[in-house]
Amino acid sequence: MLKNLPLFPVEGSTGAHEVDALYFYLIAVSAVFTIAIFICVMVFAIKYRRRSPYEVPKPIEGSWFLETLWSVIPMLIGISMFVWGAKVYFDHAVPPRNALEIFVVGKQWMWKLQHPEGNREINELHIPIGQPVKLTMTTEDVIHSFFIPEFRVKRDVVPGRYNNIWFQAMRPGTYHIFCSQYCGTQHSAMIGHVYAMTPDDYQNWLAGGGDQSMAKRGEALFQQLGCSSCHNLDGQGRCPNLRGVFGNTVLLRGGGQVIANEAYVRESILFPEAKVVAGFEPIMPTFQGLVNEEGLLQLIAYIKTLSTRAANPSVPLTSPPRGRTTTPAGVPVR
Amino acid sequence: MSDAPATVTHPAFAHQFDNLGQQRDVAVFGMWVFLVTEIMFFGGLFAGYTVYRSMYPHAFAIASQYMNVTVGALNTGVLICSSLTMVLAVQAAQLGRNRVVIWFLLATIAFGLVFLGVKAYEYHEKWVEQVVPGFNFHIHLPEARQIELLMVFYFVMTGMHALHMVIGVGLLSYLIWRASKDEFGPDYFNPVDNIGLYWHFVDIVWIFLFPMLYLIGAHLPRMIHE
Amino acid sequence: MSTTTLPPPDLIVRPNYLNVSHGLKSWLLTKDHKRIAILYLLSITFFFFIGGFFAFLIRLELLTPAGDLVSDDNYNRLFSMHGIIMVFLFLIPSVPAVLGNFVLPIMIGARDLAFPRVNLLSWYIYVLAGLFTLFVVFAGGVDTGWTFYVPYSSLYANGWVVATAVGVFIAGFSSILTGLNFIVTVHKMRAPGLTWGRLPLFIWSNYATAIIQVLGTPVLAITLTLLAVERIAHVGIFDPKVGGDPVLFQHMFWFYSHPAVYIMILPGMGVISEIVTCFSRKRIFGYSFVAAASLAIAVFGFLVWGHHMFVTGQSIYAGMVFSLLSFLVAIPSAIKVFNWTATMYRGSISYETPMLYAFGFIGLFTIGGLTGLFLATLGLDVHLHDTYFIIAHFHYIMVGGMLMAYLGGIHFWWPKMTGRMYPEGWARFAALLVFVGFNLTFGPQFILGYLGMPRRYHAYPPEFQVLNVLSTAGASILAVGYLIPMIYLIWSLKYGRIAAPNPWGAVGLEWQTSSPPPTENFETTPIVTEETYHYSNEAKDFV
Amino acid sequence: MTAHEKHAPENPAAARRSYVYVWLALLALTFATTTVGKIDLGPFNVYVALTIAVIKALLVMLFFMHVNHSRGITRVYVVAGFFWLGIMLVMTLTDYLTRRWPSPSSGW
Repeated sequence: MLKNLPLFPVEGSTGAHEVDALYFYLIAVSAVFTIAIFICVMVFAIKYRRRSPYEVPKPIEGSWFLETLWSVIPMLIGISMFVWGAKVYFDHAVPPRNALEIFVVGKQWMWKLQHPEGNREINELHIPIGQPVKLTMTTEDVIHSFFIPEFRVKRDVVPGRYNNIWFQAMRPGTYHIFCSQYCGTQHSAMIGHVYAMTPDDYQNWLAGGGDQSMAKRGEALFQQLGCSSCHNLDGQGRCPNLRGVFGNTVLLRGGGQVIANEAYVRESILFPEAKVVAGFEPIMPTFQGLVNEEGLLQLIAYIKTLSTRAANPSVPLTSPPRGRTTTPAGVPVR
Repeated sequence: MSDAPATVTHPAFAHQFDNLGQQRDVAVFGMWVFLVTEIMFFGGLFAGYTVYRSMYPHAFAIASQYMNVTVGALNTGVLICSSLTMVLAVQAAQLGRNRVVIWFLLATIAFGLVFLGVKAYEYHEKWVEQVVPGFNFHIHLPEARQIELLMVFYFVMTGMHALHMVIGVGLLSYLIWRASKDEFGPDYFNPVDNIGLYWHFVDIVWIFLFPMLYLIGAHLPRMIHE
Repeated sequence: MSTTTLPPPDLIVRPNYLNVSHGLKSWLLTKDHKRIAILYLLSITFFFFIGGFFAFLIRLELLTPAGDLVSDDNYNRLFSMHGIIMVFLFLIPSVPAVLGNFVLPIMIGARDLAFPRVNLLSWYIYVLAGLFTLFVVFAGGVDTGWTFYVPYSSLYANGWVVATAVGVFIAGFSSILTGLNFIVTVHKMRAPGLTWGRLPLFIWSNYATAIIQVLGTPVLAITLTLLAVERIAHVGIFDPKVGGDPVLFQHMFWFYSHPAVYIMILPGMGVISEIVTCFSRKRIFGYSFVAAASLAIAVFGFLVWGHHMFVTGQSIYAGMVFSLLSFLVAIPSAIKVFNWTATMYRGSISYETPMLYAFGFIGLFTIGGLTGLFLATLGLDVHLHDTYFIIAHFHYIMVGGMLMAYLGGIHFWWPKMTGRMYPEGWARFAALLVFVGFNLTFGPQFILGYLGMPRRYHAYPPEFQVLNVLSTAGASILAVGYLIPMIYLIWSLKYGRIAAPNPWGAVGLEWQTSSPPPTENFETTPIVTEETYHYSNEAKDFV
Repeated sequence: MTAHEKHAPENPAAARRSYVYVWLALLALTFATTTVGKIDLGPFNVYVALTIAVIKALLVMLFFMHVNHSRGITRVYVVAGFFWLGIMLVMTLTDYLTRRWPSPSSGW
């Protein structure tokens, strides 16, 4: 019977329990207040029902004590909810360093996913259990929202930027993927499944599908688009050498600096003039329309590998690394 | 109902009020509440502008160099003059000098039309320079996209302002018609007063638009090629 | 003529606002706030049933997991038009434009609103907005949802986005003009002796609502203008391809649309304050706190809009600020609920229909308000955002709260508006149906939401079916609950008992004039000498 | 409380004179902001331009729109209008100005 009438979603991820605990706290508080109000209303309505059409009750003005009491107590409870809720939110804002990164591109009306090893899927996501997984997400068209109810995670997928979520599945199983931000005709068909598997099964699955890693594809794209003709990887040309750039601070022309993260690389490909590296002219053409969102993610994956193989700190265009190093993408830590 | 029999005979007196004083009080206050909605209406544009300017300060500075600062300043002056004639028209209406009211209103309309004419000239200039987003936008600077963004705000903001001016000119013409019937005097000049408030408000909007759109990049070396 | 041929005294028709003149023209050109209220009543009822019909089709579609009743495009249009019509053409004008228009000037002892012509203009503007919306409905609809999120609405949607935006823009001006009129009227037109401390709470809450209407609505107008410009001229304003930010649209949209939620609920709270005091025959508990809470909601309501954007990629620090402020804005609402409950303590409570609706309101609003806290909680909103939990939450506020209050108010002031009593038995029965049907419709949706069923889904996984069937069953009961009052209220116009000037034994100026009131509301301007809700043994002629 | 909203000073000639003074001040400020706008003051260009604009707006409101003579409630609404505009700007910027802030590295 309960199979047909689920009342509570499975706790599929390590983070789910914390969200549920918070949920039960709020339910408990709500139940107390709701029941109290209902009982008061019912008891008063019956006990003080009008017994004669001419009766006039004694007026009561109000009470500062009660007003203060029932302002301050809800406020304190509210603040406790806020603190707890903010803690849960912040704890999940930043993915762990060792997270396995998978890339998501939303599109009317499907989810396209790529694994660093090169496996590509549509509306399906295979992940290993017991391992943090970070999704880096963007969209080709409108706003979507990536939602896995069993993991209690959701994030809008906004055009023009990379939003992240992360989770760690606890046990093998199949879970829902929903698009939860309305996106047009087949919004409700933009659904899929997460397949959480043991690490061994996951390795087998990976071996079965991938032909070329994302970074390799990115490298091919890098050649194909002609990036390599200017961004000489062996020295300094008219364009910055991209070795060792990713994850480090870049000094900008006209002052200012920026950390070269996914968003910066993306912006530099599509809107090259926006943040030009100090010491270079804004001569790079835009690649908007020449490379799609998936290709961009592959290029980013490739550029990331340039920083992890042989970072060359002497390259003048970047300042020394600032302690913060990035996860070697494509080489998931196990 | 007949607390103030003297004023009830006035043709403009409305039945829901006790006397003309209350009627005038209500009219002015109502106008101010309306102007508050106008503040928020333009405020939405200001908020969008502020966000994008904080994102792209450099591109906005370049884009503002497409504006003709001298012409903009001149137009600001024209609008200030129209505010002066407007406030003088209100005063004349209060004194019951309806002939004078008409002359000052005509002057206000004239200044308003000059402003709109200059604005049209500026729009034409933008068309020639091919910086009209959506219709005729061809510039080849690296920052072209963000320049387009500012130009969109330029046209929406000044367009909304110009629309308010056009409505204002219409309202002023209506006032002239009523003044020609010798309707205004110390007891009743609410329409002149209220439309005056509206006109001054439109002036204030321009007072902010001028530095926000024209003066951002005026101090920087010329960055666009003619 | 001998005295025996005179009709019985209660059939003598005194001159009132209804019989003072006749003919369509006398209605369409009226400047009487009471007649304009009736015009509003007719037009918003029309749109309520259109919006309700769409809602019913939505529920029918969701009876089965597969999308089989209507196509996906049509489903999207149904929920979009349902939202747009219900929010902009029903909920926002409901209590202020109908009940507020009718009783606010009488309650403060004025002959009319400050600007009667503006009042009529606001109705015509409303009608114009309604015509635009009807045009959109018949031309094929719009499928953006009532939230019009970019870039979907500006670049991808293929419905009548601009026409709808124009309709909403126009409806906004109608709302602004009503608010403006109320603000000026409350400030400048009160009867002698009616100080701010003596104002009925219905006035306070409508005044607070008017502040939101005046300050918030223009921002929606300019936001929709920008949307229309982007769509028509194909320029980027919010489009990331030219460096715009779609999240900015959401900021601007919710700057209005969150406070708009308070436009929809505050006047309802005012109605409840009137009903609870009248049928408890008692002064409201903590008058100044309830009044101040209305203003506090109006002000703080403007500071919390970011809680609609916790998962959009808004800065997490901004999210924290908005979350904390959202908890603070819950306090004034809680204060109101506690005070209504306390008002009943040691009262003299009778169970006429308006009071039944008030009971329903207090209960359902409590649930709606508390579930709002779930959504203000950052860590929990991530899971609940854009699921059926949200749908259930805001329907508990909008339908369980505002619509209950509206129906309660309609019954409460029906004798005053029409001079006739509604049939009490049927009305109680309908109120019960509405309460049961409502809970059955929206209660299961809380569970569906936590299970993860997203909103605006045309088809859904089969395991959600049982709860959806329950919800649809509830909607059927609810629909009957709304149709019954339509029938007996119309019936009562001709066959209802003639209403006395003060059938409930209520205090308040509107009960001191005849039912229905004369055109200028009072024979002589009343002078207020005592506190509001002053129930005492002397001087009250209870029926 | 008088029934009339107080209006311009009683003496019409004095009022006219004050209007002309305000008008001259506004023209001077327009000239000033245009001139200063062409000098490079770094980030201060913005502040100077906006300060002058605020002064001009205040002059128009106080003298041409008679806020200096108007009732308290009118002033309250004028101030409220600008205050709400401030709410919109500040609260929107809480998002945009903190987006680049570093994320908390772990927990609190």
